[in-house]
This record gives sequence, structure tokens and C-alpha cells, in this order.
Amino acid sequence: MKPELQPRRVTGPDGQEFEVDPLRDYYCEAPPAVHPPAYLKIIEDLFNWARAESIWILGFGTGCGAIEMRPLMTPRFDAYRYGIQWRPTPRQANLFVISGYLSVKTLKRVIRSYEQMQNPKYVVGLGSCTINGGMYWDSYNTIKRLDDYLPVDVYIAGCMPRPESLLHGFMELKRIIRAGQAEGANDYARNFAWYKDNQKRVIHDWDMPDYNW
Amino acid sequence: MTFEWIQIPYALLTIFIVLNYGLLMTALIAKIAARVGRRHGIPIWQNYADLVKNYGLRSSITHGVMFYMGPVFRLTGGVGLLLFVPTIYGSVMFSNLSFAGDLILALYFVFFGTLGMALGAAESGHPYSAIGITRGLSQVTMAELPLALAVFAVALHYQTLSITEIVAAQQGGFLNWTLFTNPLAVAAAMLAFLGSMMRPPFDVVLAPQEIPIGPPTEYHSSYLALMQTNRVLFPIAKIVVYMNLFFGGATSWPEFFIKVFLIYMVSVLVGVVFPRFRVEQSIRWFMIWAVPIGILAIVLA
Amino acid sequence: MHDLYDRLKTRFPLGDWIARRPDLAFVDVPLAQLRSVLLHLRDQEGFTHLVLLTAVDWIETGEFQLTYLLCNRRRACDLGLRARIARDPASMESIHDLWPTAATYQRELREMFGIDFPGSPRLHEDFILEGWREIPPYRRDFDTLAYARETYRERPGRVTRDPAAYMQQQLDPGGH
Amino acid sequence: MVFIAMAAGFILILIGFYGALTNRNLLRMIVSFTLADTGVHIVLVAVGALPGRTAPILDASVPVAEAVTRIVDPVPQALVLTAIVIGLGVTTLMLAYAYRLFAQKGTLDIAKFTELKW
Amino acid sequence: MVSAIYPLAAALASAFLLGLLHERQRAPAYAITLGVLGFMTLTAASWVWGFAQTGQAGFEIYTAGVAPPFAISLRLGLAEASLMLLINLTGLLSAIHLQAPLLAHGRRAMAVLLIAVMALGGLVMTRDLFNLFVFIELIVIATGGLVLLSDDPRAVVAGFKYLIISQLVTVFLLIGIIFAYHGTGTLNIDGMAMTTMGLASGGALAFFLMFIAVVIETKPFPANGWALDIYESAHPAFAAIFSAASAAAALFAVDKLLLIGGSDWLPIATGIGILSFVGANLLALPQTNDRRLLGYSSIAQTGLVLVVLGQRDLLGDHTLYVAGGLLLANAVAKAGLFWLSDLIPKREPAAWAALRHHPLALFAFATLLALLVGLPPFPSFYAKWDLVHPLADAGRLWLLGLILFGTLLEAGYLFRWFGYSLKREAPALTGSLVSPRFGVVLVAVAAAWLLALLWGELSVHDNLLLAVPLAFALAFLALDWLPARVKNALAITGLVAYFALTYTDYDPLRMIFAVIFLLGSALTMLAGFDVQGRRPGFYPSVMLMLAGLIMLIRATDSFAFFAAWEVLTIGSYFLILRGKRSEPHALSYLLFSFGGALAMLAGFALAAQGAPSIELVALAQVAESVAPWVFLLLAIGFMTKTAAIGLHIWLPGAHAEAELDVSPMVSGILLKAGLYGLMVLLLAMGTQRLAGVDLVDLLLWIGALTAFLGNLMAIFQEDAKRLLAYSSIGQMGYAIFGLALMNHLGWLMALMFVINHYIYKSMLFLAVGGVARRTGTRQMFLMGGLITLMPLSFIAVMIGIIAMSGVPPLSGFGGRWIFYNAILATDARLPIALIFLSGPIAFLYLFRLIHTIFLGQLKDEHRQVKEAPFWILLPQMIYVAILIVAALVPGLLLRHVDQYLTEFFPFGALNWEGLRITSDFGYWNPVAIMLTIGVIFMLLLSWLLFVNRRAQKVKQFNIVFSAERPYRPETTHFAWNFFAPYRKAMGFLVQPLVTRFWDLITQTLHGIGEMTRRIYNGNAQTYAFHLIGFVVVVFLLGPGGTA
Repeated sequence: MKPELQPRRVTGPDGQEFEVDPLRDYYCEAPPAVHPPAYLKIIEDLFNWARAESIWILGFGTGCGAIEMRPLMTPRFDAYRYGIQWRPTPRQANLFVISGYLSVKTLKRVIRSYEQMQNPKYVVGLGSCTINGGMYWDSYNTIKRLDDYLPVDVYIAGCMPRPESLLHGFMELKRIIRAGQAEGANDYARNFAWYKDNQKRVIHDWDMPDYNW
Repeated sequence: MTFEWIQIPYALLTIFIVLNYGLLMTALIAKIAARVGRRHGIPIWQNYADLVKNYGLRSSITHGVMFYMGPVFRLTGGVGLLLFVPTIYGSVMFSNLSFAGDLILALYFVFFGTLGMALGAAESGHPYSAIGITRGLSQVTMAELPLALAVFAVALHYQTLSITEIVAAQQGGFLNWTLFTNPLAVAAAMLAFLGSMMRPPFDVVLAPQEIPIGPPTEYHSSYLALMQTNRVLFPIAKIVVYMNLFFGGATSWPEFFIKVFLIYMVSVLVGVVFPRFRVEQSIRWFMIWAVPIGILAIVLA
Repeated sequence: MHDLYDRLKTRFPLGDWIARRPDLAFVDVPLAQLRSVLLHLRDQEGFTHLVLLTAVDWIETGEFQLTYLLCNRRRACDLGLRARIARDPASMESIHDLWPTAATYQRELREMFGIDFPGSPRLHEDFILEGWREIPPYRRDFDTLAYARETYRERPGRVTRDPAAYMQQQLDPGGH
Repeated sequence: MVFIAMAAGFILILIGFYGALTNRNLLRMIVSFTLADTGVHIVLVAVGALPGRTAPILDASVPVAEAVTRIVDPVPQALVLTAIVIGLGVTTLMLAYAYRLFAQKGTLDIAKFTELKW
Repeated sequence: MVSAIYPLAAALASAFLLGLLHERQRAPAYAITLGVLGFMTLTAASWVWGFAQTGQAGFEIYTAGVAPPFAISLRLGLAEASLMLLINLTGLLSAIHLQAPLLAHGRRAMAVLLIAVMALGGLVMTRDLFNLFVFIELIVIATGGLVLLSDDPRAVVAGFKYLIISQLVTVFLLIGIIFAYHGTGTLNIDGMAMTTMGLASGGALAFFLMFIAVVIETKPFPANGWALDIYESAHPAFAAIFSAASAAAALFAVDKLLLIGGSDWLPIATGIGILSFVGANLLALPQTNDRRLLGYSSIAQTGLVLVVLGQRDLLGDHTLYVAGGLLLANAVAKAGLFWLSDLIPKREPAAWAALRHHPLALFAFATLLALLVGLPPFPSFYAKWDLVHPLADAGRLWLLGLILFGTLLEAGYLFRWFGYSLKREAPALTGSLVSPRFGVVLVAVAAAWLLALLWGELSVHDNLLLAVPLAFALAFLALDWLPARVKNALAITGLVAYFALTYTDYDPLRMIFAVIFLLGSALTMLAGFDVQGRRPGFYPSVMLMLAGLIMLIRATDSFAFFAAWEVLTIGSYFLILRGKRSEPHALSYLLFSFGGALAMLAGFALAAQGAPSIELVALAQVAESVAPWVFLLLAIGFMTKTAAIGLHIWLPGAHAEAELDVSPMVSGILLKAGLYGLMVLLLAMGTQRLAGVDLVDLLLWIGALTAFLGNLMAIFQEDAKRLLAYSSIGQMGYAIFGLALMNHLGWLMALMFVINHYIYKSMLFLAVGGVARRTGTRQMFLMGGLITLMPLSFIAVMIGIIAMSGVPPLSGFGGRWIFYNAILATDARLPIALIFLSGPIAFLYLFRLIHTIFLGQLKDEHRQVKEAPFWILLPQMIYVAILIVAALVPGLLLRHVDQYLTEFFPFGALNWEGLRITSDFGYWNPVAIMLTIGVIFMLLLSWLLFVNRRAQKVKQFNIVFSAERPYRPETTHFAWNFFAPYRKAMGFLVQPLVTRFWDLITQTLHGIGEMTRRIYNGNAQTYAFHLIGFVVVVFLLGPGGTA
């Protein structure tokens, strides 16, 4: 573990000495909770409609696919008209597009960012690499199955997929959302132990709390 | 003017109208901007979807009490400002709570939301929030100055601080508007207006790439929804002040809609043309261009 | 560029001159002379830019070959200096004092090849591989495929084909 | 007569001052001051007598009532005596000082005794 | 009444008798010496008592039973008796102090001491020139002997230099005497005075020589190198005699001679005096030896008395009172200080920190310094006041200015010295405090207070010492042994009781100040309950300050006002000096305040036009020719206290470095004194024009600039208390601006600022102080995230900043609203732009204050910090309550003030109907605003609570950090250089120009002092040259020049 995360002795201003355990004192340790849908179906439907019509993508390009997503916002493809836009912070984003191959180092950041998004949240795997490793199938440092680590709602195959197929993927996601089937966040909470196990298996220097609030 | 209970439903009605108008108008403006770029742009009801979605998010976190109250302060500021200013001139229904205070109340209440928001954002402990607040506060101190000068010039001009009386003095043809009777003050005020609208070239506060969205970095879910509501209400409330002071106020809702839209478009037009200033650049810009006009306005008033 | 070789030759014992392009050449340098050649090139010959520092694992001879690629901006030419060091234990003099950027390359080489550069700043911090526990992955005795198989779960149904053959078959199933 | 005495006295005073201010040797300074003192005494004697007055003897020729304006005040003469005595005293004291100063530093140069300054 | 001959004879006889004793019988010899000195002292005391009781005039003593010119006559009057008492007492006490060296040197030394004291007394009493000469020479010889009592080997040199000078003096004196006699036919001073000396016979020259010889005995600058050497090297007890008794006697001799010279010679005496006063004080600035410093001060004071003697034509019979006040004050103080210096192990002034070990010694030091500087209630204070007034009336403004300048210089180095004594590293005292050597110091201290009482009684003004508040404050000196909590309770009770007793006396304007000064300070002092132990020195200081404040608002004439001003200045100085690192700041505070006070003194003196003092309301009737100057001087005086820009540099350090509960007092309460002064001034004098400039307009600009720059500087501070201090500067600027608007609402606003600023600045200083106490730092960037640990402090700060920034619904908004209405009624437009700008700037630093301390990231070492102590929180919570009440019903107090102001500004009053407040321009309904905002806020909050009911509370590192995680809180807390972009844009405005300006001035003064004192090169001959040069120059400028 990094030295800054190890417990340390600190002297307070009154001379009293005490221990600070960063992981305990600076991070929330609560596990993720399963959040049920709204009590009234009609309200949940309204929410699902809104969620489907307002998809905010986290601006985090994890691999080479990131550069392929730019055209989506150009006049030619104009994803805005589907209510899709980018947000710079995971707190405000709903959709995490894993854009291409995912190295272990990046996976750690992806997990952090994913966990900082709010329920409901969606993951789209973009390109072959997220599905089975693609051309990095024999790499020492690239994961092969994204759904081992995060709940994935939609995969978009291709290397790279064209913007049209991306749009298609997003439409598919919208459909799932509207049908109330995009419950990845709750799945993640429910199968938290399994996901963590998988994540920790590849991330050897796990230096963060189990769940990054 | 005194308080009567009937004013509460009237006020709610005002809020309802302005909120819906604002949601549609901002979408429309985004759509216009998109059309300029040969895009389709967002659907006209996009803002409703965003708002509902954010209210509908299931989970949320909190960094503490002030974090919780920040958006409440913010929206209170917006709603309060809207209610403290008479919306429609000559209408008893839509004079709202303007009996509580005059122009000065409106001028200072603007800061209420800013302060609360800054406190809330700061409690998140996020350095980007703090940087955003620094930038915002630094910029707004200088941007508000021409407005204060212009307001002072107008108050001198009409010898009153009551918004209703100022609007009354501008009735009877558009040549009576302050815009024409005191163009310097209006010029100063409109420059200040650009600075307070969080649009380019004065939007470095939010700088989405550099300091992810600035002060509201940590805000999400219903907090964000409250702030979005305010983002719709507050500029309109501010524009209502401008409209009343400089553009003859509005005697009916259609006139209100048109004037608000046009005034809003000023900042949009400037925004799509100019690139972004850094904070110190915008401070200097206000100091060199806007403040002297304001000073000229009060000296000549 | 060959005149450069002639000039250098008079001063330093150099190996063969391998010209890849008119503006790119490689030359072998004895380990002991490497630093002085680098210094000379930087200060006298205008090779002010360290383009990269990389290594090749010659497992057969038990050596690493280090390549210092320098660039002369003014004359728009690159010169690669090659030096060989023992593979085990692999250690090399650090040149971060000549080019601060070298420190980063050296960090990478330490991580990927396990070459030590004593004195180089932040050398032992993780660079790309966080929490790596095996032997350095670019050493040729590291079995990448086995490691990947063992570490990352595969998705069944993946088929690997030779691209040329596969396209041939797709475009011309008859095999004409 | 009075004038000559006065002139002599002043010349002595000036010589004394000159000597005291230009000689750096303590003893020479002291001697210079005695010269000046002597000059002062001469001047005192010369000036102390008021012209046209009688000796300070109150008898029939000088009624007590007019005495104030008619006699020469004896006090100035007493003053000279006192001054001489005091001058002697001061000179002695200075010599004693000079002795101690010499004992301290082994020199009589006044310019060497400047530890106290500013 | 004992005849004057007896003491002289007793001394002389016993001096001879001592010679009969055996060399080894030292103790009896010493006993005899003390006995004789005691007898002389008692005799003198009986004389003083007698003269004072009977009011009898002085009488002549004919030694030979006949009238002059046949015999020597002595005179004994009240003045002579007092001086004799002074001289004999000094001699006695010095003899006690000199016990060890006297016993070591034996009977001869004792005889010499007796002779010296006798001769000094003789010099005072004699009316005969011959006798004068004899006594002077006796003094010379005795001095020459007594100098050698010192352990310092350098004393020998000093004595020799003295003798050389004496030789020259003797020559001048004798020549002068004899020629004077020649011209007048008498040696009797009074006789000579009666006959106008014939100029033809060189009478003027004769008198000049005589006069200059005696003047040189007063050690005038620059012909005084020898005297300084004696002060530095002689035994301190002898230096005490040399300073107190010799100077007094010499001055009296000069005064007697001036009788002969007549009024023509007064200007010369004045000139020499003022040169000495200013010159010696200037040279004292760079002194590093305490005794030499005292020597310079002694010379300066003697010079000042000489000035007074030179002003006999103005002062007339009052000369004695004035000169006596200064002379006795100096003598007592100098004697005391020289005696005290014997307890100090080292000779640099900083070594006086040794006194810190003993509160009594420190008290003695403070008393003696105050006596020396002329602070109330000491005699020199009355004397200076009475000196300055005729001077101003007679138009001797240069002299007046120089006197004030010299006084300021003197205060500068003396209080710097006092600062050392409290703040520097304290060495051990040499000798114990129970020894007679310290006992004599206590006698001096007692004498100082006695003189204070006496001069107060004698003055035409009120006796300050008997004023109830001051007496109450001084009582705490005696109670200093009590535990702090008891004293605190006493103090609070006293304040509240005084208010209860006197609250009917105040008009609404004064009522506001009375409430703040009495009840407000009582409220702030609740925080004092937090302090354990005795807290020595705190209560006298704070009560002194509050006494000054109360006396200020109760004062009706200029004297009482000025005295109160000085009292509050000195009290607050002691208070500020208590802070850990406050030494330089306290000094700069004192110097600015003192300088301002001197400007006020000049202003009052100008205004009084010869009267001993002037009713404050009568300022309105000051003659038109001087009125603008009076206004200017008084305004400058008041603005040093409100820290107007240019005069502000003392404030940040002084307020920031003060103790936890002192900062709110000096900021929230003390600053109001300046505002009160300005109000009194503006009410009485209104607008004044000088050189075509309306001074009130000038004030308007100063106010606006102060508000702007004060606020601007505040936002760049890293130290929380400094930030608040700069903010105070800005706030005071607002208040000055409001006053200078000179309309109804402007004044109302200023008064509202007075109240509001008191409340929120006290609250913020307490809150920040509490935080600083708990976290051990004032640097804001070292704090952060304290909201959860110190929630109450956070609430106080939050309410404070909302109120202060003027955001509705709290009370600050009312101030802004009145402000806007006020400026609408004025024609001055440009300064308004500045004031507008400073409003939002205030917002910047306030936010910074709350953000960097309470929000953001909590630091490792602060994780277990506790909430501020109860007693520090209690006043804050009361302030919060007051703020909210004041926001809801601002009319509670303001209404009455509004009404009262109508007397002075009939137009523009507010209209208070129901809950609504209406002005000529607008309206405002505080309750409606509060309710509306409250309701909206609560509705939205409950909505959010409902929607967010399942929010997860997270910890401080659970933030979005670009997919990384924070490493340490200190690298995550964005706090240092918080307004960097603002600094880039506006930083050029906060160059420390003013600080540089004042630095330059002090450095120049120091430099001049440093350069000039090189003339004292230590060589006796050079000193002789100085003397002769001095004589020649005085001659050429005086009688020689006119002839």
C-alpha cells in the first residue's frame, strides 16, 4: 500500500498524539446499497423515460475508442438530438462508455469513477477489446472481459465501431432503460463481493476502499 | 402595497410560468445555437427530461450540512429574487412580494444564492470547487460594479429606488425607456449583464475541461436538479430587473416573454462570437471598458 | 552524415556505421565511451534532443542492447547510439543529468526490463504497471501468453485466424 | 591702568583657551587652564572696582543710606579670592584625575580617552 | 519655619565633621550622612507644607543680617522649597541607594555627597551672583568627586571631560559676573534686574556670558557631550542626582538670570531649549545604552523646561506651574529610572526585560515612563496642555510644532524601550527587590502618583485622578493579585453598574457609544472567564482603556476629551502589547495614536484661543481663520484611531497579534473612539474649506479610499486575524464615508455601522480566536474542514459574514439600504464608485475566511480538535441572537437615533410605520424579507430532505478527483493564495507604499540621529570646541546678531 495510505501518528495542536488511518478516517466504508425503483410504476416509467432521454456520458476516454467518439457530437451525427451529452464529472454522469481496451491501471480508475456515479448508471462496452480482449487477447496487461469487473448493459462490437453503430448502441441502451431493465447499478451492489473479487484478482496493489463513494 | 394571502397563489403562479418559460426558452436558445452550427440540436423538451431525470436519480451522497443546504440557498436566492421584483407592471397579481423591499433588496439579494452555493460547494472539499468559486467571486466583484453604478445612475435619474415607480416613469412609448433616456447607464449595465450570465467570454468559472464544471463539481442528483431549476429561474429573475430598470418593464406576459428572450439573446450572441477570457483578463476588461462607462453615467446623471 | 562518423571516429573507438536513411544512422559505442560520446554529441555536434532511450533483450548472448536516439534539430537528423550491457544483473549509468527526460525512460526500462539506473530520480516508483509482481514483462523469458491466460478470464468462442488466409477464404472461397 | 590689566587678563584667557584646545597632553591642558584662570582673576580685579566710588568703609563720609550708590561693593574682591581658591581646588582635582587617567592607560594624550562617545 | 540657613549649615558642618571621624568608622559616618540628608529633606518638606498651607509668598533671608548689596541674600518661596525638597530627597534616596559604594569609599565620599546636595540647594536659593558662582563651583568639584563612585573605569574620563568644560564655564561666568557688576554696581540678582543694564557698557555681552555659562550647566544640545558621558558611566544613583537635582537647580538658576536679562533674552532661552529638546530626542533614537538614552532624554526634558522658561512672557505667573510640572516629572522619573537601571544586568535597553520577573518593578517602570512622556494623569500632561495653549494663541506655531515633534520622538524611543521590557528575553535582575535600592524606586513611583494628584488639584481643569472610571481602573492595579475570574466578574459588574448609574446622562448619539463601551465590552469580557490563573496586568490595562472611552463620551470640554483620549490610548497600548509577537505593532500603534493625539492637542490649542480649554460644542464658534486648521488637525487625530488609509499601517499587526479576547475589544470597541471624535467634530464644525477644498469632501474621499483599499488588502491575507483587521480598516472607511456625506441617512448609516461593526467584528474575532486557540495557528491555509468539529464557531462566522456582506435578510442589509438612500441625496459622485467596488470585495475576503477555515479538507493534526471553550462561545452566541433581533426589528435602537439626528439634519429622516421603513426614495420591510426568505428556504429544504432522504454521508476524500484519489488533505485543500487571479488583476493596488513611506520616515529620522551623534566623538577637546562654538553661535544669533 502507498505510504500516504498507511496509518500514521499525528501530533495535535495541543500536543496530544493520535493515530490517523487514512482508509478509515478519510474514506467512507459503507458498501453500496440496492436502490429499489419508485413505488408507483407510473412514476418509475416517467423517470425511465427521462433517464432514457437524458443520457449524460462521463467524459473519460479509457482507450483508443475515445477518439472515435468525438464525431458523435459533430453536426454530422449530432448525438445531442437524442439527449446525449458529456459531463465532466462522474457525479453528474449516467453512462460510462468504456472506449476500447482497458489496461489494469486504467481499470482501477474506471472502477473508481464508476462507483462515484449515481444509481441508476449504465455501462456501454465499446469495441471488441471490451468484449473478449480483441487484438489484445494475449496482452499481459489488458483485461479481456469487461463484464467480469463491471455490469455492462450494452456491448458495441467492432474495431473500431463506426459512429452509426455507436448511435445504434445508444438507441438500444435507451430501449433497455425505458423497459426498466438497465439495473446494472443494483446488480453491482447485489453481486458486490463477486465483482470485488474479480477486480482484486487483477489489481494487485489495491490501494483504495472497497467502494469509492 | 401590503401583504395579502392571495398573493401566495399568485406568486406560485408566477414561479410556475417563469419556470416553464425558462425551461423552454433555454432549450430554444440551445436549439438556435445548434441550428447556427447546422445541427438539429436538442429537443425542445430536453430540459424537462434532464430535470426529471436528476430528480429521479435514486442515490445521492452528502458531504455535510452546508453541502446539503448550498443548493437550497441557491434556489432560495433565485425564487426570492423573482418574487421581490414586480414581474408584470400594473398587474396586482404579478407584483408578487415587491412590497418587502425596493431595488436595493433585489441588488443585494443576488448574492444570497451565490454565497450559499459557494459555502455548499466548498464543503465538498473539492479543490476544483474552491478554484471555481475563487474565479467566480473574483469575476463577479468586478462585473457587478458597472451594474451598481448603472443602478445608481438610474435611481438618481428617476429619484426613486422603487422598481414599480421606475417602470412607471418609463411608460408611454419606447422612447421613454431608460435605454434611450440614459443610454450610458444601460450600456454599463448590459456589460455587467454579460459578466453575470456565465456565458462566454466570461464562463471560465465553470471551465468544464480544466476544473470539471467548477463549483458544482460534486453536485448531482436532486442537488443538481435544484441548481438546474435555479439556473432557469435566476437569469430570468435578473433579466426582469434589467427589463424593469432599462427596457420599460412588461405590461403583459407576451411582452414579458419577448423582452426576456431578447435580453437573454444579447448574452448568447456575444457568447457565440467571443472566446473565453481568463479571470484576470475579464477583470481588466470590466475595469477598462465597463466601469468607466458606469462612472460616466453617474457623473453625468 | 558520414562525415560525422569520420569526425567521431577520430575521437572515439566506434563500431560499424549503419545508415538506415539519409537522416538516420546507428552506431555501436563501447560502454565505457558512451557517456563521453553523448556529451560530445550534445555539446559539440548539436544533438540536443534525446528522442528516446530503449532496450532490446538479447537473451541469447545474455545482454541488453540500449539505444540512445539523439536528434539534431538544426540538421534534422537522428543518430542512434547502441551500447550493450550485461543482462544479469542489468545496470547502467544514468544520464538524467544530461537530459532530465532520460529519467522517465529509465523508469520505464527499469519497470519493463529490470535495468537498474543507480541515481536516477523516482526510479523505483510504479510507472505503468501498478502492483506488478512477476519478472519484468519485456524480458523475453517472461511468458506473456501464459500470464494472460492465467490472469484474465477469456470469453469462450473467440477464434483466431490468420488474416491473410481468412480474407482469401472470404473473398475467394473456392481458392482459385 | 584698568585697561592694561583688562587687556592682559583677556590675553591670558585667550592664551589659556588656545593652549587648552590645541594641546593634547593632559598636563599642558591643565596648565593652560590655570593660565586662563589667572587671566580671569586679573580681569575681575580690573573690572571689579567701580570708578568714582569710595572704599567700602561706612563712616561719616558715607552715610548708610547712600552707601549703595557710593561705595564699591567688597563682594567682587571676595569673589576674586574665592575664585582663586576654587581655581586651585579644581586644578588639584584635575591633576588628581590626570594621575588616575595616566594610571589607567599609561598615556596623557586626551585623544586616547574616547571610549565614551555617541 | 526652619530657617534656610540651617540645612545648608548642617550639610556643610557635618561634611567637615565627617573629616573628624576615623577612616574606619564608616557606618556612623553613613548614619550621619543619612541623618543630615534626612533633616534637610524634612526641613524642605516642612517648608513646602508651610507655603502650601499658608499661601504665603516667598521671603528673603539676609545672611549677614543686612540687605544686599552688602550681604548675600537667599530667597525661600514655594518654588524654592519644592526644588529643595526635590534636591534633598533625591540626595537622600541616592545616598540610600549608594550605600555600598559610600561605605566602600568612606567618609570623604559622604562629605562630597553632602556638599553636592548642599550646593545644589544653595544654587536654588541664592539671589546673589557671587554666591551663584560659588555654588556652581562647589557643584563642579563635588560632581568631579562623585563621578568616581562608579565601578565603571570610564567614569574617570567622563569626570575629566566635565572638569574641562567647567573650566570654560567658570571663565565665562566670572567674566560675565564681573562685567555685569561693573555695569550695575550690584551682585544681587534682584538688584541687577531693577537696574536696566546699560548696553553701552557692554551690559548685554556681560549678561550673555553669565547667562550662557549657567545655560551650559543645563547641558544644552549640542554642547553636552560631557554630560552624556557622565550619565553613561557614573553610578546610576549619582546620575539620578545629576539628572534630577543638578538639572533642576541649573534651570532655576537660568530662570533667575532671565529675571535680569528681561524679555529680550526669552527667545534665546526658548531657542536653546527647543534645539536641545528636539535634538536630544532625535539623537536618543539610535541609542543602544540605556543610561545614555536616559541622559539624552534628560537633556531633552531640561531643554523643554528651558523653553517654558523662555515663554514666560506668555505664561506669566503660570510659568512655575508649567515648568514645575515638567521639571518635577522629569526629575522624579529620571531619578527613578536611573535607580532602577542599577537592577538591570546589562546596558542595552532590551535587558530591561529583566523587570518582567516582578510585576511591581514593571509597574514602576511603566509609571516612570508615563510620567516622563507626559501621559495623564501625570503633571507633565497638565503642563504640556497648559504650555501648548498659550503658544497656539500667540501664534508661535513653529515652536508648538517642534515641541510636539520632539514629544513624539521621545514617546517613540521610550515606548520602544517599554516594549522591550515586556517582550524581549528576560535576563535575571541583579540584586533583590526587597533591598533599599529598589525601595527608593518605589519612593519615586509614589512621588509620581502624588505629583499626579497634586497637579490635578492645582490645575484649572478637573483632577483626572479623581474621575470615577479612571479610579476604578487604577483600583485594579491594587487588585492584581486576585484570580482572573474574580477580577473579570468585578470588571463586568463595574461596567454594568456604571451604565446603570449613568444611562440617563446620554443623548441617543452618546447612548450608542455608551452601550458599546460599557455593555458591549462587558459582553466581550465574558470571554475572559475562560482564562485561568491571575492574568497579571490585563485588567488594569483593559479597564484603563474602557475608562478612557467612558471619559471620552462624558467629556464636555477639550481638556477632558483629550485626557480621556490619552488614557484610552495608553490602556489599549498596554493591552495590545500583551500579544505574543505584538511588540513592533504595539509600538507602531502607540506612535500613530500618540502622533494623532498631538495633532489633536494642537488642534484644540488652536481652537481654544488662549482659554485653558474649550467646550466641545464651542468648536462651532472657532474663528474662521483657524477653523479649517483646527478641523484638519482634529480630523487627523481621530483618523489615526480609525486607521484611515495612510495612517492605517499599525492596525493589522496590532489587532492580529493581540490576545484572543483583546482583538475583539480593540477592534470592535476601541476603533469607535475615532468615529465618536469625528462625529463630535463634524457636529460642531460642519464643513470647512481650506485652499478651496471642502474638507468634508476630502474626508469623503479618504473614507472611500480606506474602504476600498482596506478591503482589497484584506482579501490577500493568509492570516485570519490580519484579514479581519484589514477588514476593520475597510469598515471604518465606510463609516467615515457615511459621516462625511453630512446628511441624515449618512449619519444613520455610520451609526448603524458603529453598532454592526461592533457586533460582527467582536463575534468574528472571538470565533477566529477560538479556532486559532484550538488549532494553534492563525494561518488559514493550515486549517480547513473544521465545520464538523467546531459547528458553533462556524455558525457564528457564517452569520457574521452574511451580516457583514450586507446580504439580506440579516442586519448588514439595513446598513446597505440606508447607505444607498444616503448617497442618493448627495452630489459627490466619484468616491461613490470606489465605495461601490469595495462592497463586493468584502464578499471575497469573507468567503475566504469561512471557506479556508471551516470548509474544505480537515487536516490530519486537527482531527481531534474540540469546539472552542464555552466562555468564548457564549458571547458569540449572544451576538448571533442580537444580530437576528437587530435584523428583525432594526428600529429598536435606530429609531431613536433617527429621531435624534433630525436635530442636526432635519431632512431625509426615515419613516417608521409598522414593520415598514420608508425613505424619500425607497422602502424596506425587514420582517417581510425575513419571513419570505425563511419560508422559501424551509420549503425547499424540506423538499430536498424528502427527495434525498437516503443520501449517503461520505468522508472528506470521497471526492471526484479525476479518477485518482487525494493524497493528503493539505495538498487537496485549495486555500493558499486563494484569490490568485484577483491578485493578478488588482495586485498592483496593494503595493505597500504607505508602509514604505513611514519606514522611510523612521529610517530617515534614525539616520539623522545616527549621523548627528557622531559629533560626540568622545574627545574632551572636541567637546570644548563644541562649547565654544555653541557660545559663539548663540551670541551671533542672539545679542551679537541684533547689535
